[in-house]
Amino acid sequence: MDLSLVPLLAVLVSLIAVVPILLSSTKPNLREFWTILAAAIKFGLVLLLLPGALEGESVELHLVDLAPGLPLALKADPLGVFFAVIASGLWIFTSFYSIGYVRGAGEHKQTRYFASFAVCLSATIGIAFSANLLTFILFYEMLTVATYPLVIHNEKKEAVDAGRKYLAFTLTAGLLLVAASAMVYHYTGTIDFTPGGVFDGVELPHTAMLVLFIMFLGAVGVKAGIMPIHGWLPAAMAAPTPVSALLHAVAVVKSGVFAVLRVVGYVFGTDVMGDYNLNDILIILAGTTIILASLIAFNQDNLKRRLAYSTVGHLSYIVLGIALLTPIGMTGGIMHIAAHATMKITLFFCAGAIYVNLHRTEISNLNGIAKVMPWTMGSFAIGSMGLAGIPPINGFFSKWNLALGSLEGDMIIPVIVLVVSGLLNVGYFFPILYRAYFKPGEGLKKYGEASPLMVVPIVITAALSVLFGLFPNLFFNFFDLAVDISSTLFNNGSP
Amino acid sequence: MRDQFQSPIVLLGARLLSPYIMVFGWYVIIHGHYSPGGGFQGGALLAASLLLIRVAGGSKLAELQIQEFATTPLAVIGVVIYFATGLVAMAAGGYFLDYEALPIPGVEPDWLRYIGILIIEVGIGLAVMAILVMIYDNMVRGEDYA
Amino acid sequence: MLDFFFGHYAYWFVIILLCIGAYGILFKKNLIKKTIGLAILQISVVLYFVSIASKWDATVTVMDPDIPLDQVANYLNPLPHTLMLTAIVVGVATLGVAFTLLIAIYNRYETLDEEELIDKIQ
Amino acid sequence: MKALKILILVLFAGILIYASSDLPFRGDPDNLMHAEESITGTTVKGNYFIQNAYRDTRTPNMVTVVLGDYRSIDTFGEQVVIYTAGLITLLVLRRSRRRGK
Amino acid sequence: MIWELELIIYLFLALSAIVALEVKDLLVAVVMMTIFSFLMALLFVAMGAIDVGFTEAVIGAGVTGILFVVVVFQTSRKSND
Amino acid sequence: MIESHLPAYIALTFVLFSVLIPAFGLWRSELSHPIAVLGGGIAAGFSLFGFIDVINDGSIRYFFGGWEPPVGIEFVYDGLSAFFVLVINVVAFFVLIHSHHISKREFPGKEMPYYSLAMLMMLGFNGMIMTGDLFNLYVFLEIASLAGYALIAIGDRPAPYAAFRYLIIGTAGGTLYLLGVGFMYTVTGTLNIIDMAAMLPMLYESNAVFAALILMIVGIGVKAALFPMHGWLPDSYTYASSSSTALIAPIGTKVAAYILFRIILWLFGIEITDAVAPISYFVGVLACIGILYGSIMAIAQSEMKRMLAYSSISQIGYIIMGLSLANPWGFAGALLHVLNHAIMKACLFMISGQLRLKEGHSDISRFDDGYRKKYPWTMAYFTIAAISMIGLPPLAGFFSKWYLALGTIDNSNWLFLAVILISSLLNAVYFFRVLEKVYMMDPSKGQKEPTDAKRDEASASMLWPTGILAVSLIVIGFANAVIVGVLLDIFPM
Repeated sequence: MDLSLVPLLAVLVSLIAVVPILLSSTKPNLREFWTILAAAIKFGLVLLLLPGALEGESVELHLVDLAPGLPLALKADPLGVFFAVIASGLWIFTSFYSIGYVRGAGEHKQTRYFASFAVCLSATIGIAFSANLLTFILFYEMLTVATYPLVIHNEKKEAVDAGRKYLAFTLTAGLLLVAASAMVYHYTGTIDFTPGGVFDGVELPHTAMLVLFIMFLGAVGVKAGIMPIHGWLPAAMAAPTPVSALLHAVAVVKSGVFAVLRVVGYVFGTDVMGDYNLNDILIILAGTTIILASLIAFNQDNLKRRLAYSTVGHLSYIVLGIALLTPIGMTGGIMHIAAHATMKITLFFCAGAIYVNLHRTEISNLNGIAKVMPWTMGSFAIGSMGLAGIPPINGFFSKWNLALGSLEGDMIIPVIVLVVSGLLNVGYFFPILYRAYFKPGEGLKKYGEASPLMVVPIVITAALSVLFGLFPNLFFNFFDLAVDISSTLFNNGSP
Repeated sequence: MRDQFQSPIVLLGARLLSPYIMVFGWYVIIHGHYSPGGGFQGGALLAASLLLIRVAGGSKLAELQIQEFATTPLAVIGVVIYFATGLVAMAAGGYFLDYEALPIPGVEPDWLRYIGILIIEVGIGLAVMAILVMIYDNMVRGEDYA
Repeated sequence: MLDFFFGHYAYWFVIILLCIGAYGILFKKNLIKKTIGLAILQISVVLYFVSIASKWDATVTVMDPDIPLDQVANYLNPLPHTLMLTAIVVGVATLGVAFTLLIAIYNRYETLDEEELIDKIQ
Repeated sequence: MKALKILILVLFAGILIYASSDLPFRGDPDNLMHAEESITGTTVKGNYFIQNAYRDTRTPNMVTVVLGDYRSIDTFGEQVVIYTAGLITLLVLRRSRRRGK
Repeated sequence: MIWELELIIYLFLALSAIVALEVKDLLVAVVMMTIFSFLMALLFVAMGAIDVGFTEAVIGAGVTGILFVVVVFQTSRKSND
Repeated sequence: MIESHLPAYIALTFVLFSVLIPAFGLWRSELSHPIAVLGGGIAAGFSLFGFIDVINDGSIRYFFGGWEPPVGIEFVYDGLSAFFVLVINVVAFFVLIHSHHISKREFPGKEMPYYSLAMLMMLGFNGMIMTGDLFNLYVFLEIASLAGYALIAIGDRPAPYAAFRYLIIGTAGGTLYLLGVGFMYTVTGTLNIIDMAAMLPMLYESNAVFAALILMIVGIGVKAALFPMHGWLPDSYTYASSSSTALIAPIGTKVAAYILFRIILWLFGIEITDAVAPISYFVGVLACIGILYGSIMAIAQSEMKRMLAYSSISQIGYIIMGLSLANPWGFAGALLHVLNHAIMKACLFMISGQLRLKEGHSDISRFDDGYRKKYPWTMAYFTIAAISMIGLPPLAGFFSKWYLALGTIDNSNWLFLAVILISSLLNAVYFFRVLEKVYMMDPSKGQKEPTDAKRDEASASMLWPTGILAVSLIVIGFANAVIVGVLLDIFPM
């Protein structure tokens, strides 16, 4: 079976779905049918690529030349497939959940919402399958633009400000990416993603390499939420909750860390990173971010903002794992992409369900809600315990690998950071659970559980978190895939 | 122009002078091959002879001479004479304005060029005359901006 | 030194006239004065071209049967003269347009003073 | 603003004086534009016009020949410029026929 | 070329240009401008450019002069500088 | 046979139609517009044909009057001029189609001189691009400029004053250019560009040549609105009639930039340009200042046309920056930006004209989300053009910036690179501001519900040209590798 067109189709399917979504703007049921159909098809297409990826094969597709010698090229390599499976899989749940959410909350401009959502997913899959930096930039900017209407969705002043902030950060990042890519092209003559890096045989002065790396860091770090350029992320909490779930669990921030992985592993290469000591910067930034974000999360009373800062911290786990430059650490980082995605999406779904059901957003108002929303809060408990790193949930598994990886690299400080931040995670999640389960609630009589369209996705994602924690190779051989990917990055391209 | 200029003596002088200037203008155009002058100077003289009457006698008298609506077609005709000369040369197989290619039988190439220059000088003269009068007319009448 | 003077004094006068024209454009507030400055600037450039066309002891550009054509030093250079005929016409056309605009401006704002105009527009 | 204008004027005068110091002597028949041959060996326009104008067109006035023949497209452009000026007065000043209604 | 003659014309040229720019009555300025053009035409002829001189006399001193006068009468005659 | 006459055909088409329009227009004024569109279409067809011909068979030199240069005047129709001719004629064709309703509304009864002058302006621009003679260039420059002044003088109440300022500055610039040509002629004895370029390596040490270069750059820089000489542009573009602005803005400054290309890269060559002083770097710095200045001023404007006018100052800076880099990538980027910017600006100014026609104003502070409902297609096209202006892939605007960035890196010119990046951000600020107004409710006005506006789209003759230009931006974005491949062949070194 010829799979060469599959990556393209996987990218295009949701983009094409925009047309019927826009056309059926007056018929909500039909519109959402299109969304779910596109999500299902996309997931199926991505799964087609999975067997090949497990074998370590890549599917390449060259489309038109974007510039002389620089094609618009897609390449479904194992890492891309790994990311695409997560993104497209979780999109299905998000779609169902979105339907329940926007109808429950009575949101306006639902057509724009679903259309932007579809474009976002196309861009995300495009990012996953980009074969070179120029293609990557294309989808990266597309993601920026497509997310903007989602951030400003409710069009209140706060949301508009958040949208502007988001644009300011991400557009600057995009420009830095353009400049940095141009420099890489100038120095090496190629901007294809190559395992082991493109700087093979290119000698650059240390400062030049440092400047280049900092430019890349600024470019991809924004979406990855590395401090001090994380500012847009908590602000973007003004968006509807499914959007937050998508932004903070799947599409945008994961594209950011995915980009970090691409830059470190496929542009600079682990050897160059180590030779020029560039990973130290990354480790320091990531460690600081983890601790600081957890501390800030303590002070947030708004549930979504607390989750946002938790996201900032956990993204840096992944960055830390990448920066350790050890196979096991890298594996842990890659695994944490999946782990964090399932856990954090659960938590955001819960926050949205609470909002739609009870119209409560502050943590201090959540007393006793576990009695009215047992399924939701049960899932919330699983997700938060997972993020704190309690076995057997999948968060523990990736953290364990991260710790092993830092020990493998003879580094002790990352381990301390991990332990401290685990405790901090416990510190800011357990008060929520305590309030929900043990404090008496007020005025909750008339409420019940949220609509099944929302609860079912929540429970499934929570269950996935547990299942992946128990059996890392359960459905898609995720663990093996992560191990394969990280091994290709350390042996100069050959697995 | 304003009415205070309409003095009979000036008008008389202008009417006396105008035909001679006009004749001189045509002479300058035609004789441009042998002496200083040519289409532009001649056209300006022709225009001067017309403007003289207009300045001295006002618009009423001017209408007896060349009426306003006639200036635009005259200008167009002037441009077309020049343009058509070039086009005819082009149609006959030469370059644009290549007078040697003009399809006039029995004339040597150098004399063809002589004739070509003469034709275009007449075109220029006509256009310049018409346009200078046109500019004057439009300027005197002013703008009717609401 | 004297040679240098005879070779260059024409240029210096052209420069003086050019600067007078530029002065009119830059410093005069009245739009008609600006137009006069523009006219001076244009005619000065014409003067420059005409003065470079000259040769010592040469005759005008109409063929004289007594003066052989192959000794080009005997005739002035006709090319700058031709160019300047065109340039003068272009200058006149420009002035005509400027006058047209001046009348239109005066019709609308009843003034041709630049500062008053800017006040009235805002 | 005024200082800026004075600066512009001074700069303008300066660049012109700078240029004029190195211009060829006026009226010198050895100038490149009057010389027998240009430094790359191509025809010098002025000389060609003087020598060939009468032979090519039987017209003694060289300026007329250059204007009407050698550089006829220039003259055509010149005529178009004047034509443009005429149309401009028509456009800007002419009373529009429909406005009265 | 007679350089003494040229020099005198140059001086008058500069003089008339300055007067045309500095005088407050615009009609006078226009007349000075016409004189400027006429002197310029004279200078052209003195330099041997008879065609250019002829044109300048007809256009600069003639047609432009008329148009200038028309403009001054259509607008205002006074100038503040 | 027809190929060898192509340059003349392109220019003469405009002459023909500029006399045909009065000939028919005096009879029936409403015929002017279709005749003008016909003329524009024929010329665009010729230039497309010619461009393909030049790419395949090499450049064409056309000798007017049959006199070979340096005696006569020639039109040089090589890759660069064919490219520019194609860009301006095609864009002008669409703008001419678009201006039908605007001309009926904004200057009724004056269509005949208007369209005739539009033809003459195009003649001037085409002549400037194709001519191989420096003085002939001046003549065409004046034709184009005069027609341009007149087109600008039609419009709002202060339009004649804006046009008069443009006339004074522009004619002074033209005169400086002519003086520069005079110096060049004095030193070299020729006016033909190719002839002169062959002589300059032996003569460039003369002060006069250096001064001539400065005078020519300043004189043409006025027309190109290079930074300190941009003063005329914002007022002119704002007050002029919408159709005039749409016609002049995408074309006028580009042609002037083309002349700078010709002078600096072809006539002098980059070595001689920089022999006495680093002129090209200096021009590049001016362009950079212009980029930042134009972008910042555009942010401060609330009138859409004025905002676009300042944006033009900024965008012309990109083109001239690419010129000053004088390497293949910068050159390709600059030329690609000529194409992109011509299309984008034409599209945006046409949209502002549509809004003026429908709403009576184009004041951004009065835009609201009803516009999206009233003019869905117009606003969609506006979005495409705006995003392209910002430079987001895969739209065309991104790629010109990409090549310019490559060019700056090739020269290790980090200052210019930073300017490109910063100005892109500033572009984003002023375009997203408009998009926000149009696509969202306004929280600052306390608006809670979307306005219930009825659909009231502009007529097809306005919508189609805008749409085609907007879609072509996407096409150029994907096809830019082909275009750049052609452009890199044109580079003279």
